[in-house]
Amino acid sequence: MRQLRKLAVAVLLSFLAAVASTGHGKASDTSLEATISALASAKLKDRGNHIEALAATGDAQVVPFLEALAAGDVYFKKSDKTVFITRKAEGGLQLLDPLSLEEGEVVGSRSLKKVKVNNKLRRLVRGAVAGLTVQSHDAGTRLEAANALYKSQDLEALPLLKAAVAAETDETVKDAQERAIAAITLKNVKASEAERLEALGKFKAQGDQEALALVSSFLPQAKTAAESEAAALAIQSIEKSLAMWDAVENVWYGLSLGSVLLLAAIGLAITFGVMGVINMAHGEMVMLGAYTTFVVQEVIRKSFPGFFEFSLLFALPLAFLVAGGVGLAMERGIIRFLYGRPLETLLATWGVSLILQQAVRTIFGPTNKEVGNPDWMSGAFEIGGLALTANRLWILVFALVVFVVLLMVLKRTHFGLQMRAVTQNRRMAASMGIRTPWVDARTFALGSGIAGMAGVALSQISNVSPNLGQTYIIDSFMVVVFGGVGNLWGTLVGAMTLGVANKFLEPYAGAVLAKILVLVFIILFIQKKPRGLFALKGRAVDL
Amino acid sequence: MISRYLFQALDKRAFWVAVALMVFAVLVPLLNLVVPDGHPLHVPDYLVGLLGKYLCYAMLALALDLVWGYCGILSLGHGAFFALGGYAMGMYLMRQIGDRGVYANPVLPDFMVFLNWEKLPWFWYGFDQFWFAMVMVVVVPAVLAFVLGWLAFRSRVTGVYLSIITQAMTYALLLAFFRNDMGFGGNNGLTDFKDILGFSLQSSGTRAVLFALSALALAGTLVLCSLIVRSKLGKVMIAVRDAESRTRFLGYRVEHVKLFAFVLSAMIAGLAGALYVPQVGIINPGEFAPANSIDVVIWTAVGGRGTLIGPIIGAFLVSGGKSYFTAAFPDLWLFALGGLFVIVTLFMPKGVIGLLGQLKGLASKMPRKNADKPLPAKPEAAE
Amino acid sequence: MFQHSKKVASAALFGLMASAVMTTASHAEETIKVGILHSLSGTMAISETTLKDVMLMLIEEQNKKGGLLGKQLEPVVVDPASDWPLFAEKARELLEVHEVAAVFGNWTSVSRKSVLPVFEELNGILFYPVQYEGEESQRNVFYTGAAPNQQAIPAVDYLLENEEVERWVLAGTDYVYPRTTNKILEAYLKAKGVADEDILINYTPFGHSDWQTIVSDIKAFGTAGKKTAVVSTINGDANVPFYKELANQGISAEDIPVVAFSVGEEELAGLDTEPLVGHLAAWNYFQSVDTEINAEFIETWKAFIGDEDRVTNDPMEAHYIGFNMWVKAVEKAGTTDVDTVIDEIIGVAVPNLSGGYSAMMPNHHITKPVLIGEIQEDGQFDIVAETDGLVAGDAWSDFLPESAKLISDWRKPFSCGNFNVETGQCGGSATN
Amino acid sequence: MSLKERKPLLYLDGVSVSFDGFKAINNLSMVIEKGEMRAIIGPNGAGKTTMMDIITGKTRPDEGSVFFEGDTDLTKHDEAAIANLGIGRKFQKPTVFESHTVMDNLVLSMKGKRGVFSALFHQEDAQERNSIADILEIIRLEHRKDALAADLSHGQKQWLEIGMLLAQDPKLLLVDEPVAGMTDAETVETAKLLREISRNHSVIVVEHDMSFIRDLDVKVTCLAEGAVLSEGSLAHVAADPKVIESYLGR
Repeated sequence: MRQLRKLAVAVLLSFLAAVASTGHGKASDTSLEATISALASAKLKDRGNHIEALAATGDAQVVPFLEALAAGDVYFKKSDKTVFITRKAEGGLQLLDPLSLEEGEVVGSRSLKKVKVNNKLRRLVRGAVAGLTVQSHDAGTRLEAANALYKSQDLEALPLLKAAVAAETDETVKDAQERAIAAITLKNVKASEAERLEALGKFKAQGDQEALALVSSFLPQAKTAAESEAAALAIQSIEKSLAMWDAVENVWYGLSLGSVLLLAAIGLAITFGVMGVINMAHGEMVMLGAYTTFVVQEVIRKSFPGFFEFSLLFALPLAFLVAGGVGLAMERGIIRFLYGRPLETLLATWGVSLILQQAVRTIFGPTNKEVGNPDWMSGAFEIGGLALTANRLWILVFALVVFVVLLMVLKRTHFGLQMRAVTQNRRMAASMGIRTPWVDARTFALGSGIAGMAGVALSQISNVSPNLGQTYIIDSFMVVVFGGVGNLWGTLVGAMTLGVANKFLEPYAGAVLAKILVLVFIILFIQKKPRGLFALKGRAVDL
Repeated sequence: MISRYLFQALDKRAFWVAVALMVFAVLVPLLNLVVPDGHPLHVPDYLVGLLGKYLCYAMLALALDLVWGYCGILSLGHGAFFALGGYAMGMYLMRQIGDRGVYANPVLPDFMVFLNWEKLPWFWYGFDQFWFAMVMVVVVPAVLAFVLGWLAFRSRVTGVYLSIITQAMTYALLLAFFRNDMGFGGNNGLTDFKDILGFSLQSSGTRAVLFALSALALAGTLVLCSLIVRSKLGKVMIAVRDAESRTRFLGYRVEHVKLFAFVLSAMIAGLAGALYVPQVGIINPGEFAPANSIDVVIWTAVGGRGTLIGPIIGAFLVSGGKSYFTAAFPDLWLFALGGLFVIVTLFMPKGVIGLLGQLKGLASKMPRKNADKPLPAKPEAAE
Repeated sequence: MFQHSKKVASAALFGLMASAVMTTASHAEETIKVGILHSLSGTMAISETTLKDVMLMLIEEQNKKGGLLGKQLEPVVVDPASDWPLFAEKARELLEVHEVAAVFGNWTSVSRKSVLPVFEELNGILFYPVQYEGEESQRNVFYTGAAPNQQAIPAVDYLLENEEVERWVLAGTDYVYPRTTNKILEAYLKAKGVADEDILINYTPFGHSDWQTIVSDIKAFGTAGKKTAVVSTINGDANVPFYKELANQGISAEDIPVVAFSVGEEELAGLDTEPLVGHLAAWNYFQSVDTEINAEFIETWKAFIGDEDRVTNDPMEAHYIGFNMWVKAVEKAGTTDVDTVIDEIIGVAVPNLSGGYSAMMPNHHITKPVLIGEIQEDGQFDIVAETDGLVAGDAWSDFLPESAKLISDWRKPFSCGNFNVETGQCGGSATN
Repeated sequence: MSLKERKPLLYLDGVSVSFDGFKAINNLSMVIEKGEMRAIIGPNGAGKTTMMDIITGKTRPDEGSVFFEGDTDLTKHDEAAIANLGIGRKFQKPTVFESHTVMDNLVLSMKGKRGVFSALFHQEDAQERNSIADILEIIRLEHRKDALAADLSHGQKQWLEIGMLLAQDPKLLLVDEPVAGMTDAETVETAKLLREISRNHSVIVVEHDMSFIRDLDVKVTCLAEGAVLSEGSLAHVAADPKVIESYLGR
């Protein structure tokens, strides 16, 4: 991951360098250099002025320097206070000239001091870079610049933007630029009424949280009655659409929470639901999956950094094998002696869970481990007023895929048939030549393996620590029992119901009370339907 | 006279253990207070506190055994009753502090003062009276057990479903008591107690008395449970455990029997909690943690469920083991504890008590009628 | 049958008693014992195990220097297993059975509350190394972590001045530390003229893992046109999913900075910090502090633990300071006698790792610099602000009405942890 | 005068019940008089056990009512209440309390108050001891009265269960396949026992064993597909072409 990042930075830098050298001459090099070294030796508080000075030159040559500054890659030598852009290299840091980007020597990091920036300076840099790159050759850079200006609403950038929008050919970029212009227009006291009304209309149509913020902060500054009226109308309309999206958002959050619950519970639906083993070590199987992901990522980071994006794909089968293997060992070593005594399995598996937790603690240490999100698992995109985060979406998809595959395995494969036969009538199945012990072992391994795969997914949103399993075990049992033991569909519906119920309660009751209410709901629900949502009927299902 | 009557009505083992506990109740405080420090027979304060704690655990295990071992109700939420009893006692002890709190507020406990509570919440009223607190110690758990049991047993929720809803109950209470808005001190719980009925909790004497009370309470509970188990009701309970619907067809109200056992057990657990709190000096929501309730199940299973002294032995062995191992092998003790549970379930399905039976059977080469027979199928598990 | 099992039961009991008695009898006089009371299993092991290790390192280093008063120090490690009553039991065991001269331990407030009566009764010494909510000053306890005025208030000041924040989200886990801290901050912010509607307070349960709703609320709150920041008192485990959700919903530090009081280098080690760059933390120490003494400490630590990637953090520094203070006080007193040490340690100053000296104040809190750091890509903090001088820990907050009346001074003959300046009396519990 | 007013011991009136669309009992009506012993036969799935479940309250019918002693509608009561009204049941698979002794099994079954507290403070009296001794004699288990029920043979368990029914002293006994798994000699003995019992109690016996039914020599009802197919003496029923078809046709 780190290497990849470095690579990206390097590519970006060289690209920007190319942009810079073609864009402008190198006339004012000396004054630029002076400003840069003044910036480096200034106090944190005063650095802002120097950044503004750099931006005011309008010289795109400073862009790579500013970018590096924001990224924390600018250092100066302790000895002579000369300023460099740096990048990591063998044996220390590779020095680069801040303007020409010529490579210099590699020095140890102790002889350098970092030119620190804070959020405020980073914001400044972002605005400055945006102003300088609003007419860049690269559409992506222009888009970024326009978005940055939309956020910073820098009045001085208005003429630049207007020039840019006239020359713009790319529709997306043009849109963003117009949006930025509209935002700045609302701030601009010199703008005409017509311009402002147009901007208000634009935000009314945009209808999101940011638009609401812009319009409501504009309202007190409205100069004419028409403006205030338009603003008030826009606020009303935006609030209405936001309320609608709010409900949609709650459903989405609920489904997303439900998918997490489903993933956590689905392995248990096999080991507990189908086999009747009260598997208190289920959470630890999830944990093993998460740690497998960690190990896979470590190996990839160390040896094959290019494959990081695929780390989860490698981790999935491995997690299945690791957790499944441990499950198999558990079944063969312990659980098979306890069939027909489900409450005893509770004790034994609780013991196993303690051992597994401590084993992981001994091997990996007690602290959280870093499991990175590949790029395709990061970030968010918007559908209307709904922001979908990539990791949640993938987890939902993954949970459903696991569910469907598992259902297929149970319904369509020979193994599934044997499994169902054994759970329904062990003796009959045995007399028909099914090796029931082997089926038990494989079933348990399957359930454990699936829990392991769930661990891979959960590692993307939560802590990877020895306590990981404990976080999910109770919720998992609630889901399986609520849905109805022995019924996969029940687990699906149960998980989703609990997820959505929780998320609809949360805004009103708060997170803690919402969870309590859901638990109370489960307790009362079990009174009504003592066998869960999807109770199996008939004589053979007594667990 | 009475003892002879009891001797007949009780399980003999239970009788002797109860007698031993009573001796214990006198002996340990004596060895602690009278025998001088340094004497080989001196029992240090540390050990008095530790054993007192175990006695409360043993009571809790006994309470669980009454419902699990004899009535087939595996409660994974017994810690909740224990904690509620503890909170009732804690609230009394809190009110006892009076104006000796750091903010010297005569009514409000410290944690309410610095979080700007204006006045005492209504449910804290009355807890300045010892008798009221003592009534609440058993009434609150009993009411909770009654409501939950009445709902669950009437709807015939059994087996794992029942276990899971008891777990849900204690988990919900855990979350609720964590909330500061509940007015029970949130995560920190109730602590910093000064004295009970005017006796300082920090004096050896008070602690010795608390120890003696715990031992007597355990002995009393043991006698009570033994009387119940040996009565016809006890037989009905076992009948319910082994064949619930058959019992129903005999005309017994299974839900009433279960409810009785459950409520009584909750009351015993509450009492155990109330004795526990002044001895450890703190009650906090951690006691509601589902893992704690599972611990209780484990004590009972290790000692041998369905016997009255099994849970007592189990509670002492497992918590004693925990005390020892956490000091002797701080990095490895979970392996030992986890291994113990696996071994007990695999090789000692009837717990330590059962193992003793098996050993005895082997030693005399004359198996008792049931000693080497496989355990009767466990119908309660099959529901 | 019944006799048999009874015999075993009583044998087990006697075994237990015997083992305890034997350990009591076997203590030798050649060493000075130091108790280490940190959870090595259970939920808190994640934070506390490191502190056990750092204590072992400090003791080893001290022994290399010839020990203390000519004797070697002997660490006694126990595992209270994140179980609060067990903390009390173990504290009693350390003091009564092992007769340790001082105990270094605890992380959570509840565990400290649980052991307090034990230390009071058996007259022991406890060094508590973690930032906490204050509202306590006990004769037997030395608080080497930050009180709210050594962490929360400077952090808020920084945001007010440097980020010009006008709207505040106070997000915390629902327990005493966040509740108290947020009460204090709320009062402080209002005193600074922040309006009610510009403060959003939110509490979540322990280990909360689904942050979607709350993060989206924060986002909505933050797009009201005023600069917004989040002050996070979210507890350990819940932080990772919280930051992950922040990153995924695209809230960058430049838009809505989050300043946290319980996120340090150890916690960041479990996170991909790239999207978190710029979020803040307030501590009294960062690993990135650029001093010789810190470089040396880090080097020793890495060598001791045998792992180049292990980080250092604020509670470790607190133990470093606390341990050295105790050593110095013992040397000054010439004895490990508890009462003498308690008297001698007040005013003792030892070097801290950020280049200055920390002193033990009469209220049993210490003086420390307050540092504000921004998270960097490498999981370290860039220190962006530092208080001008040292800040003395304030046991009783000035921003809570009842607490403002109290002061603490353990010097003789005053010896009071909660002196009420209005009534002129020393309040209840903390007196001895 | 309607049947209900005539107060027969048991009157099933148009009872139907279905499981997942399968009609287990289909508009079944039947009358048992006081003191009557009735044998119920029928092919597998005819609804015999379901009928017993309905009478004893284990299953609730979808339609119809069951009147006991005239005006008590059993469908409104649960198992325990019905048992206390005086209906005892012996299951197909012998169900005794395995971890209790034979003696305790009978003590538990003895007629008397069933409340929790009356059980708690129950004291065994001479009368109870005598009745139990009598029953032990009837079911021939005196020598094993202190044995655990789990240790009994299959036949002994069947008998113990009958003994438990006797101890309950119900007005109506429902006996489901009492001789399944018994030796011929035991079967004969059981028939004798049941006839003896029927002198003081009303009995409904479900059985497959035709020779046993013949030994009982009572009115026979043949069920098929949840309804009464034929009723009368064994000879009459056995000769009924519908019955023959129903048995052979399956």
